[in-house]
Amino acid sequence: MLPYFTDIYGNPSSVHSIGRDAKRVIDTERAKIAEILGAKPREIFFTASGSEADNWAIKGVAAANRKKGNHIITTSIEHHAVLHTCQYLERQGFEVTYLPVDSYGKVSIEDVEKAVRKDTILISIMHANNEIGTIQPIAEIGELAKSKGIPFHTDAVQTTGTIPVNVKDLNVDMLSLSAHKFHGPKGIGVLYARNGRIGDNLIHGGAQEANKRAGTENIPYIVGMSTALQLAVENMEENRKKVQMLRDDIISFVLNNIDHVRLNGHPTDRLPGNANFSFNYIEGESLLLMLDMKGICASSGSACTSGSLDPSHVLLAIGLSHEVAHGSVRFSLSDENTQEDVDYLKEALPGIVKTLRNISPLYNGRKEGNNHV
Amino acid sequence: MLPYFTDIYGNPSSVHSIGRDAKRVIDTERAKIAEILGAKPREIFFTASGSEADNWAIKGVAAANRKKGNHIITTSIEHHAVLHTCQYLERQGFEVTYLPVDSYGKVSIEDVEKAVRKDTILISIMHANNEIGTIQPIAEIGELAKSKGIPFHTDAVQTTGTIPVNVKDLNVDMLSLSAHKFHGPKGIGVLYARNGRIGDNLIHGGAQEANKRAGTENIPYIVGMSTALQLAVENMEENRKKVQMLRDDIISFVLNNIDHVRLNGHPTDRLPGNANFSFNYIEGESLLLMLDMKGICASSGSACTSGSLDPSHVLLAIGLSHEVAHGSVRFSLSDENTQEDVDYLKEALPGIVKTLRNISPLYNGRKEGNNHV
Amino acid sequence: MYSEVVMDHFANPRNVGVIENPDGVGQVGNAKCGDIMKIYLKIENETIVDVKFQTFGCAAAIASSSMATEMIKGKSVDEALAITNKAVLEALQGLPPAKIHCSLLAEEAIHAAIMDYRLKTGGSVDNIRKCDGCCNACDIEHDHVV
Amino acid sequence: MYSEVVMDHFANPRNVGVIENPDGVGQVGNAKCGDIMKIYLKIENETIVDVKFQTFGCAAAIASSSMATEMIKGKSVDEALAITNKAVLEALQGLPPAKIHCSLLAEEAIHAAIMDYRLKTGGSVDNIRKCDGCCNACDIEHDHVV
Ligand SMILES: Cc1ncc(COP(=O)(O)O)c(C=O)c1O
Ligand SMILES: Cc1ncc(COP(=O)(O)O)c(C=O)c1O
Repeated sequence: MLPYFTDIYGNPSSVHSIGRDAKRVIDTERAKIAEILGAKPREIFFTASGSEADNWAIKGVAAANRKKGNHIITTSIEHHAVLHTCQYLERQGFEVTYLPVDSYGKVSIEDVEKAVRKDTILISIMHANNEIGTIQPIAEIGELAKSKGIPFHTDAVQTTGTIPVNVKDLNVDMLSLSAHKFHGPKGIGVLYARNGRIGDNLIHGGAQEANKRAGTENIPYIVGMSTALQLAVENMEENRKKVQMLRDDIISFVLNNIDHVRLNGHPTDRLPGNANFSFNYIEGESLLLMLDMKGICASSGSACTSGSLDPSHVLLAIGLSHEVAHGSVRFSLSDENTQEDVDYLKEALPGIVKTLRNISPLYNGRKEGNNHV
Repeated sequence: MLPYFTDIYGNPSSVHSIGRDAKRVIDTERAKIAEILGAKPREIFFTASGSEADNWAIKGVAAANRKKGNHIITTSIEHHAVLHTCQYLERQGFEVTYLPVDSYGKVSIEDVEKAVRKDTILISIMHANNEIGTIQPIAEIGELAKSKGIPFHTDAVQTTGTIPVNVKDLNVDMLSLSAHKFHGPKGIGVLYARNGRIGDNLIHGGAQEANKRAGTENIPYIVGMSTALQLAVENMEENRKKVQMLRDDIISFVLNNIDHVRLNGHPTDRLPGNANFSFNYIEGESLLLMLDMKGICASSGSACTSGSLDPSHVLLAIGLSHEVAHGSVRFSLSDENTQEDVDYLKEALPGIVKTLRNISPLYNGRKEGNNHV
Repeated sequence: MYSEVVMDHFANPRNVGVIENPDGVGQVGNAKCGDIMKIYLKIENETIVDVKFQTFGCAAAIASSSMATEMIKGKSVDEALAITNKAVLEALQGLPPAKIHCSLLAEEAIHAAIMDYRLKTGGSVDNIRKCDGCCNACDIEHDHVV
Repeated sequence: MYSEVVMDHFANPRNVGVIENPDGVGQVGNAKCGDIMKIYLKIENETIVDVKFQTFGCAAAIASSSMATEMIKGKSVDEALAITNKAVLEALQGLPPAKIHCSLLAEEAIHAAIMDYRLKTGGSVDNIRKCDGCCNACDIEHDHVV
């Protein structure tokens, strides 16, 4: 029972001994995460989310390079954390090129190269898409960016902990990740920045994170994220194989047993746990809710936009019509799923699709030869 | 054991049932916090820190009002989360007036009024200072701001949970708070905004927090913060009395038993747990470390700047010379401190001060009539 | 998110189907908006003796169709025209703000089906709305309760 | 943050005090910088037979003074001049980056005290630095190891 006359008990930025212990914990976890990513500890910056990391990377470079140029290259299928940030910057006078993708959701390197201008200050392209799972050729784009001398950021929120993510192999200058995607806590993330070089701060204030990101550190979540990442990486190969097998089982079942259905995303370059389908003639939310009533949780659109009524920008970008996009549902498998889960889904899904199609005037219209889709 | 084919298990923004439960938890806690602050639920926005809340309030208003005006009023004793944000905005072309304070650390309302210009878009003045504890006349400044039609933000990180903080009584349009100052978790805070009106987003992306602050919600910390605030408010009067008594015991002991010492901050309008002294002729970090070696944790400067060698901007702003500022130490008491703690401090402090003064050439210089201070 | 009544009408929708040779049929909405509602009426002596619907849309759209068809079954045509989306909303114990347009869609589908009936039978179409019910698709200022 | 050696020399500083009628005395730094170091020398036959110091400053400054005075005690004046801040740093098992200037301060204080001795005794001042050791206060480019 010793007296602590301080409101900064355990505040890692303070000089006293408890603060120093806290700082040591942070540094240890920072080093562990760095090693997993192929980075140096001083290149790892803790944030409170993947969204914050994306915003910081993009707005930071934009604000710091305004005089040098005002052109940013990204894609039309980024997560809203990137897309809405870029749209905001457009309102602030920046110019943004949103690269198209092919019907599998892939960006072409030629398109990236053609989009580069003298005043391009940043390229930001996601590693894998959260809705359709398509994995982009990040290493090749990174090489191109390097040859042009343009900083390259990737949103690796969907891939970190799931498939190998090494900043050197990927040729990236900045990379965002979020702990809750690999069973870590919700509310913590990382921005990796080569040589610790980011643009302007997003959050100014105290000297935390090498003066680059103010705010008292969230040590429990830093430890939680680091531990979760460690575990995810240790079991990555095993989990990847298992999850991919379950995913492929769902995909081949759906494609072989349900009519008028489309697999969205790339057939092979896709996240191991992602299966995204468009069921023609029915609407996704209804399908979701019927699955939910059977205890099966899936998602339509992306989690963040499910409050909205517009169909997913990603599905529109791969060329789906509005009506087909509306009928899309994503099954995201993790290592916690089992063959039993998959069998249960295979049991339930055809009947639900049939029920909803029976209610649908589009499906019946189709049968009458009056095809709306 | 039901199958969840989704990576958004429990993601409160999603439509399925688990997501809905999570959303309900957030809304419940939001309403509880709102009630305590005298606000409406839709005026409460969760952030990952007090720093983020400060940055968001100030940068948001600045970015959104660039065309209307570019003048901001704040004080010279703000926390770095406000000060460094304002300095950043100056580099971006904004003009900032840093109001002086008197020797007690008080801002004068006349100074605020004189600083107001046609193009003033924001006034940001902290409720109580984190180093010297001085409480500002926020309600009066708020009235002035209202009469001039200028949005008024206060950093209430130090006061929330410690003394009454009611947004209506304080006449503020925006208010920042941080959970760890009232025994809540580190890494969660709130920005209050009257009628939900903030300037531009700081973190763009998903639709969380009414589309105003993207990032998957940190539910455990939201619940932790709400519970901690509830407890702090329930016990506020009792704790305030107890803590204030301990503080006053330390203050009168130090002033009566140690020579060449000064109490920093206002004698009465100060945080109940703040006791900040300048011990002439010695240096604060040494004093801190000697206290630490006896198991007493205190702080010098502010926690965030203790990595730096410059003396606190707050102590310089109240008129201390660099040398006296260097010899300042803060004791921050909470309801967890006891009379025993205080007695232990009273036992240890005079000897430590004496030891360090004996090593000091300034103290000996003084005795020889060669007074450096 | 949804009331128990909505969930019941979504999970067990009443009056799903098609009426062969209907006296009136109306379709509103479009697939781009994410909602299509089609209503079939069997009318005898100005009384709605049978009604069926088909809906492409979210749970709120399906439940609104089901509830609205229940509400007009056995009513006179004029009584049916007097049923507003507000009444449907109330019967459903409310809908989330983003879904209120679905109740409007149900009102519009009824009006469209009755319009078809009136045009076929030469009756007055004065008290029938002509909006297609897709909120994003039309620029008409609505005086509905939304 | 600090090595055990630093903590030991801070908690139990060697050679604290004043030498009456010293052969050399030097003071560097200033209170504005947060560090002042004053060193007193007793010198016999070019040998430092006694040394005392007084320091206003952080733990690193106090430990650096203590260590530096230990290192020059019993040494010849020229040997003392050859002791750089790097040697002090090493003896202390390092200092945090922000505190390295404290070891420099110790080197400078020794130089200043020896300068005083040389000026009093008419010796050469060629190999003595004249920096006051306060890093923010002078614009000299240092070739010290920092
Ligand atoms: C007055 C004041 N404002 C802002 C902050 C920053 O809070 P946080 O550490 O939650 O970012 C602090 C805490 O250190 C503070 O005392
Ligand atoms: C690709 C991608 N980027 C960014 C995010 C945002 O992450 P967070 O919720 O941690 O802000 C997500 C998660 O929803 C994502 O899938």
